[in-house]
Amino acid sequence: MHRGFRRTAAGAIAFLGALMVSTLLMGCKFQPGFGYNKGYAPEQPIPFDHSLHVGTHKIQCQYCHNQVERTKHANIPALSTCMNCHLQVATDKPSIQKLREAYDNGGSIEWVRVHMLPDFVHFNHNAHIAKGVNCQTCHGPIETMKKVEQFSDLSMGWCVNCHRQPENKAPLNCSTCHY
Amino acid sequence: MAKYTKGIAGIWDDEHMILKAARKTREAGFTKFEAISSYPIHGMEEACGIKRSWIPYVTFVAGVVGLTCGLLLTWWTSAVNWAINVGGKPFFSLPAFIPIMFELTILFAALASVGALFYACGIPRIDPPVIDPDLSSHKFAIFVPQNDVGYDEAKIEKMFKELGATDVKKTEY
Amino acid sequence: MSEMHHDHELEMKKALRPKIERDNKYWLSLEQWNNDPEFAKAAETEFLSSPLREKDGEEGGWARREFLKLMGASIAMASAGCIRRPVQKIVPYNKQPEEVTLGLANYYSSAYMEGSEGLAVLIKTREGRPIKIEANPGHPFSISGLNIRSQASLLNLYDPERLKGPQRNLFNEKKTNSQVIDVKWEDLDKKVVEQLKKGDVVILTGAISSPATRAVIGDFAQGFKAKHVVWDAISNEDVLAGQKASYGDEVIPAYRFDKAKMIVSIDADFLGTWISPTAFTNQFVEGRKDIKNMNRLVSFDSNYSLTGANADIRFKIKPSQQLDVVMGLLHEIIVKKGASGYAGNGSVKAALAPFADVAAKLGFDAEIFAKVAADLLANRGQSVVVAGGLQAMTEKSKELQVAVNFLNSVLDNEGKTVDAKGGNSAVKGSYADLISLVQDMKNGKVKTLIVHRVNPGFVLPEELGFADAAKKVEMVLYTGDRIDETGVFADYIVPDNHALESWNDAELANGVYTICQPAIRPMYDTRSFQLSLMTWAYLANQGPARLREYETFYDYLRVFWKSDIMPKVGKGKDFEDFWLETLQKGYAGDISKGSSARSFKVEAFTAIKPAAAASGYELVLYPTSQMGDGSLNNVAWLHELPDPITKIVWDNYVMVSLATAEKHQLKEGNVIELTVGEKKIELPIHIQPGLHDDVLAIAVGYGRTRVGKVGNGIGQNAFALASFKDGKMIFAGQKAEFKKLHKKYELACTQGHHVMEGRNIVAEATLKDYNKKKDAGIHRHHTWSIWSGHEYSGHKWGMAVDLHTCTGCSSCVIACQSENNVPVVGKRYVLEGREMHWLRIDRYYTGNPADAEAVFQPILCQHCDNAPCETVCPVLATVHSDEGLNDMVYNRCVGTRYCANNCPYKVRRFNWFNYAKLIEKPLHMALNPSVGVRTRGVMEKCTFCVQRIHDAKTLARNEKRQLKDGDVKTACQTACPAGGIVFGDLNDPNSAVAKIFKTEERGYALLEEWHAKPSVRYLSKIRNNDKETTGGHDNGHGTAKQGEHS
Amino acid sequence: MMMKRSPLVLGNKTLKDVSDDICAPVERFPSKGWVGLFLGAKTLLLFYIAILASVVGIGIGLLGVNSPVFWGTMIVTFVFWIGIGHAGTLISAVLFLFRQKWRTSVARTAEAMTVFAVMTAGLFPLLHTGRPWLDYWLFPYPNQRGPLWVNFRSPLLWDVFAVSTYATVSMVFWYIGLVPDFATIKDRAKNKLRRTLYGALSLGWRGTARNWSHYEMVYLILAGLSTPLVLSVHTIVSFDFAVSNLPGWHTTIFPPYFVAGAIFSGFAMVVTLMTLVRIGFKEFQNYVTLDHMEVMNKIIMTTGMLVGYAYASEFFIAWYSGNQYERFVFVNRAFGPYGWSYWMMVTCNVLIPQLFWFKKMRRSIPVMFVVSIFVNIGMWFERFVITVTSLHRDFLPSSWGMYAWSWFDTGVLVGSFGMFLTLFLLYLRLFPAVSIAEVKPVLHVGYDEKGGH
Repeated sequence: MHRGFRRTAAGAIAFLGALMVSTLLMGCKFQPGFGYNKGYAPEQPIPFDHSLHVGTHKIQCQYCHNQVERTKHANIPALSTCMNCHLQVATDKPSIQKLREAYDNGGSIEWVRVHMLPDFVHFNHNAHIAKGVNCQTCHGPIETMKKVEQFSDLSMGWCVNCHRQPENKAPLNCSTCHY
Repeated sequence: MAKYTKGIAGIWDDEHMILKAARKTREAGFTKFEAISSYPIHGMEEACGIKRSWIPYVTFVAGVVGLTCGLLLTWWTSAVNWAINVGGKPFFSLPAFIPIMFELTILFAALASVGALFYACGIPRIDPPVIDPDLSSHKFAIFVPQNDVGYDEAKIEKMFKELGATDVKKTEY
Repeated sequence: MSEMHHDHELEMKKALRPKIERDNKYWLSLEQWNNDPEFAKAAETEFLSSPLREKDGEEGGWARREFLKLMGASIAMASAGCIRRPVQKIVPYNKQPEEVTLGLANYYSSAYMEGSEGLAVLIKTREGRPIKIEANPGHPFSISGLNIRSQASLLNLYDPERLKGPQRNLFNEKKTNSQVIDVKWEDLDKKVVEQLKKGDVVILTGAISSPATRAVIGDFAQGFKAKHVVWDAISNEDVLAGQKASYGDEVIPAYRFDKAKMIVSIDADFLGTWISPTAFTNQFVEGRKDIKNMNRLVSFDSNYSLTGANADIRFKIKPSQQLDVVMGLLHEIIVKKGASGYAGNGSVKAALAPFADVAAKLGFDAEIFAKVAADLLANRGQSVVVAGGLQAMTEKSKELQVAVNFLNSVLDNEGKTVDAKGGNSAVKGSYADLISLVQDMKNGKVKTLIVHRVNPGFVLPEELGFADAAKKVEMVLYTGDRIDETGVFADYIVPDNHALESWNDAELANGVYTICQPAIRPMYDTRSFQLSLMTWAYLANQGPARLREYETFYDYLRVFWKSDIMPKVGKGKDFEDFWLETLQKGYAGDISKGSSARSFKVEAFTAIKPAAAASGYELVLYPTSQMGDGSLNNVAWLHELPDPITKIVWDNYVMVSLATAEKHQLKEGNVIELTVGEKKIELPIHIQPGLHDDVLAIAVGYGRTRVGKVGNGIGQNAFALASFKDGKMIFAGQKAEFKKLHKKYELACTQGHHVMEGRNIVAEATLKDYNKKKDAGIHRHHTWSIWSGHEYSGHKWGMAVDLHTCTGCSSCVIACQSENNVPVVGKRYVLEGREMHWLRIDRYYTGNPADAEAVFQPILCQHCDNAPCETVCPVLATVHSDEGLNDMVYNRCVGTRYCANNCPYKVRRFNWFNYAKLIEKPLHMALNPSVGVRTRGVMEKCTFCVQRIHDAKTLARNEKRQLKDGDVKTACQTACPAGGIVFGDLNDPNSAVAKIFKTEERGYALLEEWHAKPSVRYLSKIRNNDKETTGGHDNGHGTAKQGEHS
Repeated sequence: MMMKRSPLVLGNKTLKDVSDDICAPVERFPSKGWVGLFLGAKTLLLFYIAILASVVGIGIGLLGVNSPVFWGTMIVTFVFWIGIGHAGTLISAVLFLFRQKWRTSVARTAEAMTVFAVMTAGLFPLLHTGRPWLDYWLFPYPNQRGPLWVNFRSPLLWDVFAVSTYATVSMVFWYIGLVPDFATIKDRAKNKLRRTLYGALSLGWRGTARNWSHYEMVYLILAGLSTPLVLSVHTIVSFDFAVSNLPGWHTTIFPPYFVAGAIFSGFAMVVTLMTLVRIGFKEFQNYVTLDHMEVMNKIIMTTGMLVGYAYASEFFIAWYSGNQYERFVFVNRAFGPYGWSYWMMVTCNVLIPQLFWFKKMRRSIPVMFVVSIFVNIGMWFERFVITVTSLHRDFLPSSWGMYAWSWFDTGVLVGSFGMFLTLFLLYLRLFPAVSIAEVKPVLHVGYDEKGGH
């Protein structure tokens, strides 16, 4: 057989093989996070410290996010919830006074939203908690965060690759999230 | 391919004469010489003793590779990586994948062949030396590189003249 | 259903509702949209929804400019995909209202009242926002479902053009100008009280079924020596008059269609518009569910009414023949058969004598006509004869009613299927009263006129001179939600709360009471009518104590219930318990039972003289079930809802018969000039099969001029054609002429073709066929596949639609629109075939066109197991879920529209433009936050209410139990008054729907031969006429198992 | 040359003449006529761009597409252009395989037409979607959605592969053919710019015998690959319809029927353009001779009758199938509200080409020009008939409707010609419109061996 022919043939196969392998790797394992808000940790009007409340004082998540077990939303606690403690606790801190003020004249605090999903995507906290998924699984080591940051990239691949695991017995339907 | 070799070239302006000249040059024992024309001349291959092109093999292999790629791509994406129930059809619905496989076969084969052609002809090449601008229009030339066996300018020039070359020039090619 | 707390609480809730700010005006997801902080503010006036109602080309440029504006937005959106999403804020509650759980809906029991119809409803709210009106399942007459307008009234709450506060009209002496300015409540009250003290006060309202409100008005009238005039545009005064003449008491009896085996209706459209159609539909269907001995409905129809369309036997008549029909039947029964005590009564016989050969005179098949009489007789006490509605308000309407009552008495239906005690005594009022009021106004006998939510200025024909009369009144107060055709004459406009904003109560039927809770704090600076009266009484210090001493109507209501209602229906209970229990249940008390037959006054009957045979065209004015009297005319849903019969939207028109059209070479949409007496009107014609050749029928409720941007100038005001003759308003039977004008006007019809072309689409059979073969009329196909198909191990959702009970009322269409945020596109785009309804009702005519019968078929996504749409989508935007749903993923859709081409049922809808952008604030608050609002360029369709499936699962999860049959109810299912839609899990053998799939022989899959394997089964329609057909096709080749699905 | 046949190239040309003649249009200053045409075409193109921009920006609803006719002008015109884009490859590939020497002088232009037609066509499927900026989702590229792939079962996806492959291969084929000629132009070039420009295009080609042998081999291979490809492309385009389950679309005859139609319309367009080229560039009349035109006219007539046969057999099958939906669709095609378009199609495609039975007609430039125009119109209507009339009345009569033609539809249709003509005129100006290297070998055909020189 012709030398040139053998060389090209080999080259072609090698090239195409490499192409496919890299493609599949790119697609399925290694997923660059551009366009996603992973690590997003905006300044909050009140520097609420999860590491203090959850880490040190061991307050249950559901104490503040009290509706998360009943509904799809993990609600931001009402000011009244904060005041349950902060009527007595740390009343001297300026931020607490700010909170107190807002509470007394019936106002509220404008928190900056950290976790955002694209449009037409519905995430149901209730379902996941009922399945025994830890808050930390998606929100990361929240008990160590002084400032809350987005732990997971919340990409579709991230959702799906967890739903996919047979042991999770999670649905893979489009209409599970998209409707 | 980029380096050029010096040599001697004879110019003709008739198809039949250059065919004859090529035959003679070959009989004179030269192997590395090139016959240059503005269009493929019937019978020039055997005149210069050129073997049949090997490109078809590349085409074939590339085609096979394309086919396999098509099959693997469709099968892996729709039956393995994420099997989705589409219209109640089987996950691996081979008949529906055939068009894809076919097109990929053609695409790979065609592009590979052209690639092979470029490789074989050493193109693209930046502004190669031109022996005579009319070679791409209506004249013909035979070029014998100096590294060819029994290269002897005087002899070759004489031979070319005898063969009715309108002009003989030392050049590089 | 928890009780709503007091206003300050509500205020808190509103002020501190969670809100999310977006730094770009363009929104996509409702989660952000419905939290818009400025939801209560007045809407900016850039009116985007105006392309919604463009007539033809002329406003086209306008629409285009609007869309050009949208263009920028959508491009911004396109690029927004790859950049970081805008910063959003979350503002938590100050104090968490305990009944609000973000993302879960609350339901508040209430009632919807309009004219003679009262419905117990549930208001579905999310985060303190009413988003849907649902049926209240626990209803005394076990009413399921709702009517169209009750659901659409939600949009009225969010109507951008509602009054935002009290206003005053600075009239000149002659009251010829109009210059409206805002005023303060204090000033208004001060001026009003001064005026009221002068006396001669008249309160004009519609029929009020709220006892407490009646009490307030009563107290007020007592305090100020005021007169209370009751009048409704669409009243049942003919029935009242007839009842009075026949039995002495002026009451609308309760008709019990559920107890009737034989129903004869003379122009009483009880399935569409007459008295309380929703309840009647329930009853009617009740009598049909057991097919073997189903009831029979015979309709004598002078326009093509919904009742006529559902009749087993339909006779086309003209108004002047109504009386003949009844007398003819009486003649058959009394004279021919002698089957009555009156057979010996000479004067009765004398009265009947002229009606010996009615069938011949009216051109009926004498045999069938006789059979009708025979059937009536055969079902003594189990039949009912009804007549009424605008179509029956002829000069002889009273005689007609008397004759009908006589017929019912003769048939011993009186006291059985016609129940005076159970009737609704709240429904009264007549045009006569109104006219005399107008006279008084003209003669300056009225110093102050308080008009509450009725619209004489629109309804009363010009010649009756309401306009001039109003100008003669010193002060006109108008309490409504907009300055309408009557409001323009008011010196002061006293904005009233929307029904969803205020406490109230209702008497749905004698002895059945319900409390209406507010579901949202008043959005604007408005005050409920009752509170206005109370305030004035308080300021003037006149009237009984209870009227003066309470600050809110809520307090009055409780006191009133304690003193007046509880003794009737809650004896011996503790009031608080009774109150809460009522709020929970949604009603208290029960229909008063045990009424006995009243004795009929024969003299009233014998006085009836035959009318001279009429010739020439007769005018029929009729209300439509979507528009009614036109009070909700500014609700786009109602205009976009195809008329149940004609399927035409955004217009009214003159219906003419095929023969008439042929005679005058009229084509659909030709404009004619119609003349009644001196009055003229220009309208396009619609050629209506099955219409009597001498009838010209026009729908009322259109042609409003001051209702708002949506409703203004849609169609013509047909009320203007009515005329007042010896104490009666004549709506039907007036002589009319018309001449063809050389104008063409395009009517937008949502249905392309009206016959089935011999295709087995709606399977229909007669009762006789059915008794022979249960699946008569169904063409079965043997289908098979070369592979087994996918397994459905978990749930497998499916739906059964019963064409036998479906009356085509279209309530489900509105329910779907409300639940799924289905956009309204407007006439122009309907003309271009871009309507968006996920659920449509197809109406086909069968039989010969001259007297065509109609069949109805709700068409929604069939969620096929072998969905043709899925196979062709290149990007997997529509695929199958393992619960058998045909998912549509808006995010993924690039809009090739191939799926829609490949859908045999054509149920897919495409967003040709950015319709969401056309929703004007605060209408966006009516959107359902659980359902995305689709953007431009994506396909959409019925999802089997997948969001409801999710909600049901959440609830089940919270209650730590499995999903059970009935947990998931689709929107269309809950709204259907005929209970014709059953939804559930096919893999659960005990679910209702699974049973139907397996056992119901009438079940068939639409286009079965295409082997798409739909998850929807239709149950064939059975017509109870005595005909016997082969039932279209008889059984096809092969035998496919019913409900066969992998 | 045993058998005596009329020469392929007239006027006793020498090799030099050939180079001179063919390069002339490229080298001399453009004629007024050309400039005029070009400006016209360019204006039309700009108008076209404006139309497309507003459709993309405002919404596809600007076109007449609606429910039930979800596909309209854009798809119709797409199939129309794709069809035209077939003749080129067929002429150069199939005729090359059949060793039809006469192809040489028309092949180049035919291929150019192919490339431009495919470019014009290619735009439509991209822009007719609801959200064109997401079209890239149709390609199976790895992504962060799981990854979520594409649906290889969808004919539209086959289209993506088929059309892009076809575009690539036909362009390569065309370019490979051009390379030697570029070399010629380069060598003739007077100024530096032309020299570098065409030098780059020619890839430094030197016609050595070895190169020629590889070159001819590859050309043969490409021809061999293009032939099944060109057949597959229109087959797959026809699958867009045939694989759906819509009566009137769901037909097995579609692939051959579409291919025949494609060749038909393709040749018609070649004739249209060639007649124009002959008028515009006199020197080509010796290369594109009446004989060439006549042969193509014969093909037009033949394929025309093939198409006619397809029309007929469609009706027969519809009747024979006994399927009421199928039957209805075809009755509706001929006698329904869109009947006029059907008869338009039949007249233009089946009846008018029958003129070519007469040699006089076959060889008359004006006649063949008019006929070819009619065929083009007819073939557009064929696609219109297939797409619109099948859609507008399908299974459930309730959902029947009409196509809501708007002036945007007209704009899209007319504008697309702007794009095509602009490209084509530029080509005539910048590229050798006849293959120099291919014509030279056949110079002597039809002359006595010696007679030539």
